[in-house]
Amino acid sequence: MTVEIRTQAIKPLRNTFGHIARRFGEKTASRYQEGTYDLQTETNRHYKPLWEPELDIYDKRRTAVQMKDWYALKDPRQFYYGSYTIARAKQQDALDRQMDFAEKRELLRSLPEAAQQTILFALVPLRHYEWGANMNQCYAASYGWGAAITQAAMLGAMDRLGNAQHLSRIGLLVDGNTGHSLAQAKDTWLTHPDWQPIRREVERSFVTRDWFELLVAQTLIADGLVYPLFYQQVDAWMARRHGVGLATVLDHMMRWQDETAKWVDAVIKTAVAESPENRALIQGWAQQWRGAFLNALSPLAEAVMGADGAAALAAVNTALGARLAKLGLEA
Amino acid sequence: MSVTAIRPGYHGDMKDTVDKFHANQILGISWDKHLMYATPMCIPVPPQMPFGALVEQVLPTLFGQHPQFAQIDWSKAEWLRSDEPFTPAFDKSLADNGIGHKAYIRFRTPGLEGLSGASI
Amino acid sequence: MSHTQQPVFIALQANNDTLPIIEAIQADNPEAVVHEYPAMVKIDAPGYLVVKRASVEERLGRPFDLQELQINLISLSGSLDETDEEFTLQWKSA
Amino acid sequence: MNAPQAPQTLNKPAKKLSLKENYALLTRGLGWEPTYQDKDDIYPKVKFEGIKIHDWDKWEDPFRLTMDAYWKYQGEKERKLYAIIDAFQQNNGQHNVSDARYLQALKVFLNGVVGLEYSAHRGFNMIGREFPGVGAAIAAQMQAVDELRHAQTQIHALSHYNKYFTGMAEFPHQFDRTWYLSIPKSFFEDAISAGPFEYIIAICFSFEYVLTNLVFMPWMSGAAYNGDMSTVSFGFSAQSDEARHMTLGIEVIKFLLEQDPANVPIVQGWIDKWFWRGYRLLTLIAAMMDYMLPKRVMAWNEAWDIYFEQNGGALFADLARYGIRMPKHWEQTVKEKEHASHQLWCTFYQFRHAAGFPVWLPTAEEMDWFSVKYPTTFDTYYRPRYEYWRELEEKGTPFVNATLPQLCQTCQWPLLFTEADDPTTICHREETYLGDKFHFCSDGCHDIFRHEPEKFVHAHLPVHQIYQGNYFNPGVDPTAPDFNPLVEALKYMGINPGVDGGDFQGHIDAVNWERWTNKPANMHAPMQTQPPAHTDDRKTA
Repeated sequence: MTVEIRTQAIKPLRNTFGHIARRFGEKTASRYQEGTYDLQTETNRHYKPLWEPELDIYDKRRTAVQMKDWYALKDPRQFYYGSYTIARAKQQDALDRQMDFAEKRELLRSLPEAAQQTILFALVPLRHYEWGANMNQCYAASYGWGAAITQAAMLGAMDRLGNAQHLSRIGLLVDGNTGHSLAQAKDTWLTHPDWQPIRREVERSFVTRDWFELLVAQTLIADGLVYPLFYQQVDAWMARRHGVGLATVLDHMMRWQDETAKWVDAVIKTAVAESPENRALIQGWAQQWRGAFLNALSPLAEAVMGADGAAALAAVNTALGARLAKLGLEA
Repeated sequence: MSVTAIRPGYHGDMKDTVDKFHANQILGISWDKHLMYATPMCIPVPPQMPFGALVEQVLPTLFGQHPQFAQIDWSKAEWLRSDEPFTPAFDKSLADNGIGHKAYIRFRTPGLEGLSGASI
Repeated sequence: MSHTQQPVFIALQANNDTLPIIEAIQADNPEAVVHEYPAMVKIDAPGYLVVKRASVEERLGRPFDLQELQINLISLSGSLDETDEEFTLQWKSA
Repeated sequence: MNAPQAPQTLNKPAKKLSLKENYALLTRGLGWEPTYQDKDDIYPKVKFEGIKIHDWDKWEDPFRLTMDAYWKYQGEKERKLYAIIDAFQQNNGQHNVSDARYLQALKVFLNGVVGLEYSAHRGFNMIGREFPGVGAAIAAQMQAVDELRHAQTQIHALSHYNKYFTGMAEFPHQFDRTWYLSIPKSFFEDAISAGPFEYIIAICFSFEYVLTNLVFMPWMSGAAYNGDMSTVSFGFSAQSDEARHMTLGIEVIKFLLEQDPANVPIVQGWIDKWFWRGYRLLTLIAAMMDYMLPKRVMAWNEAWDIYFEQNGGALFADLARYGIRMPKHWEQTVKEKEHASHQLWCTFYQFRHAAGFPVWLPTAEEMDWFSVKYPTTFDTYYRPRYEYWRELEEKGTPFVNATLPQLCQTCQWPLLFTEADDPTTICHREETYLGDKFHFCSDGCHDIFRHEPEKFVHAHLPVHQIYQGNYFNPGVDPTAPDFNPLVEALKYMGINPGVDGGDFQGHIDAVNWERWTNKPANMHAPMQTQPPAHTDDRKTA
């Protein structure tokens, strides 16, 4: 085709969009950059929200944190919808194979009853915790400012739904697809005394109005304690007693958390470094929620791991402290 | 009917009140059956401008390119204000002619109904 | 099943993957009319249209999950019901 | 450990779950009735609109997607789509489209639609959080990320065009500021500033179910016909998500209507409002289909007949059992379908110097096509106007309207539509509220204002903003002697005066197109840039 031959030599007039070039220079930009930066409308708003007339539809005042440029809160994974979805499809494919293997070999159903009871008591109720996390990330994605942070928060919200459904599948692996495990786990979540403190904190997060505080509470503090406690400490505790059958299906959760923590840490670190005011705010939130979740998890750790519970939780808390210190917060 | 909002007292800002137009008011204006001008126009005008000045000085800048414009006999033109017929006093101001901020006037020119029988 | 004669439709991308699906739809819905547009095939039917997993599999020669329709679906009209066996569009009578 | 006893089902063979059972187990029951906080504090926005929901579990998601299936199928769609976009870019597919006029439609799409998709994303995030029912919230969340997908795939598909042609480089800036883009912007901000139920009726039902087929089916098929495999790929791929959304739209409406009879009049009011809002917005698509696709698949009036009158008619016949009727003023749309695209193109033509893309008069070949497609209107009302304008162009005195238009307070279009039964008289409606006058393009827009004047007074009308002196860039001194408010307003809108808009003849895109492809910029006309210096871009009939 003559056209194609001719066009090989044609130099483009510009390499990217104007707003991208102003940020990163007049050069070819990545799909993450073109698909993310300056995507949220900034000005010339038309109507006052019927649901919050005191503020604008998008409004920086929905958090006390202040940023000169909210797009500084970028995602180090550079997830836009396409790269995110393709990555998750691939991971899900691998996970499906693990789950399939676990089902065929009855890895969970062949565990002793006590081990199964631990799974149903300690892990399956966390599907409700994940649903709560979904709601909270969705909140940040709704009321946050700028496509960089809200995009990552929303893709994360979908991850939380996926995690909730994965935990549900673990329950179904145990109960042979009857769904009894899910009913039991919900009852545990709603009524078991050792689970009530954490449910209380999750419900408190639902009425937290500052979306950045909520991100700190959920993704940095709560997840920073819950994930290593259950998917490392409990997982290891179970492996010592009953072998690694459970680990084959639980491994996914901690991998997910390790990946997501890269985003969380980048966001928090950047916001903390922006100003002493931001640092003080985030420090206050981190401290307050950390105390609350530690207290809430304490009876649960003990209920699951008995005498080992307190040490496990302490180890998790120490690790969180080290992580906070790296982000510019108090350990 | 009125709006249903989360709390009583919901009200948007009045974005286009006259105080925001630097001593001008704005006026919507349309020449019926002359769809070469596919939309009515909106212009800022001082409220004290005599109606005659609007016709003689402003309208030529809006519609002067139309070949029928020069043929208009203004004494026969018919005027509508808020889509109701009215008779303007050319020597009086827009304000005194009841043409306030964000008024909308139309004029018709009997015998001059656009070009090609197609209201161009 | 009672349904009205109000039109329903399904539109699929015109490509190699959708050929067996379109054939299956034609076989299972004798009243359906196939319209070809650039890059798109739109199939109209009076009141009711079904895509059957078994019919697609017969033509495809491999297992087919009806959720795979998502990949090449462009649009549809009508009230949808999806089971493991059938993907049904219809307008229900009052 | 004091956990309750496990049920005695262990080690019976695992049951095979059907699609419905699997979805139900993995989705239902994730939420719970809170006891530590008041439910109204957790979900503060679901009551004020007056919609009564008694049982959220009655919500049905017919596609029953769990996240694993969602990732699987969406991941597959994304892989296919980006493979096509990559191939398109490697082959410089931008030079294989029908002609350089087609590119102008892409500008409207990028500048006007990407912002809509992103707003839709944010709106669905909100209802994904605010709906207390898990099934409904998940459906909204999946739609939320789908809408993000649409914004991004559109940017990525059109990114390559931006490298070669003008008027696409500032799309977020233009969406916030350009006068004709306040139409899509205000549409979506109207929806997103409403309560969650109105939002979902507005977008899922009125817009997506009733109207988006018009955008994505005939228009995208047209893109394919014009050789744009990049756009058609994102278009069809997006519409397959829309198919899910539309299905959701139907389920939403049935759910609301079945939950409580008191919901019916509220929902009908929203259908009336949002049908009209969406219909007015689609005038843009009408003009793009009829005027900006050099090779055409169908005319706007045919598309309206198929996708609204027939399909919409079937839908409303189905909803009649709930006491829902066709949207108010729908009859007027049937009359207007013979005019709307032409009236908007005339408007763009007269304001072409203030547009972000060049405008042209239809060629003789195209006017003949319009005569066939619009037998009752085109030759009577529009052909003579184009022919007169053509005459003025040939005389060297082309027509330009240098004054700003009167805008509709609701839809924000200039008052460009005529009375439904008199295509020679511009339709104008007026309302006085709190001492100020407000103007409308139609009874539909007038009705919408009268229901919510408290909301619509806040509309940001670009023409009024220019006259208030608010439209110039930072650093520009409006008191300087050489300050030209209209030129500065164009710059503020992200339009490069004298470059982006104006006449297609001689436009930089047309010139570059011919230089690069050796094909005419207008496929129905000779080359603009080749000797002899005969610049008549018409094909002689």
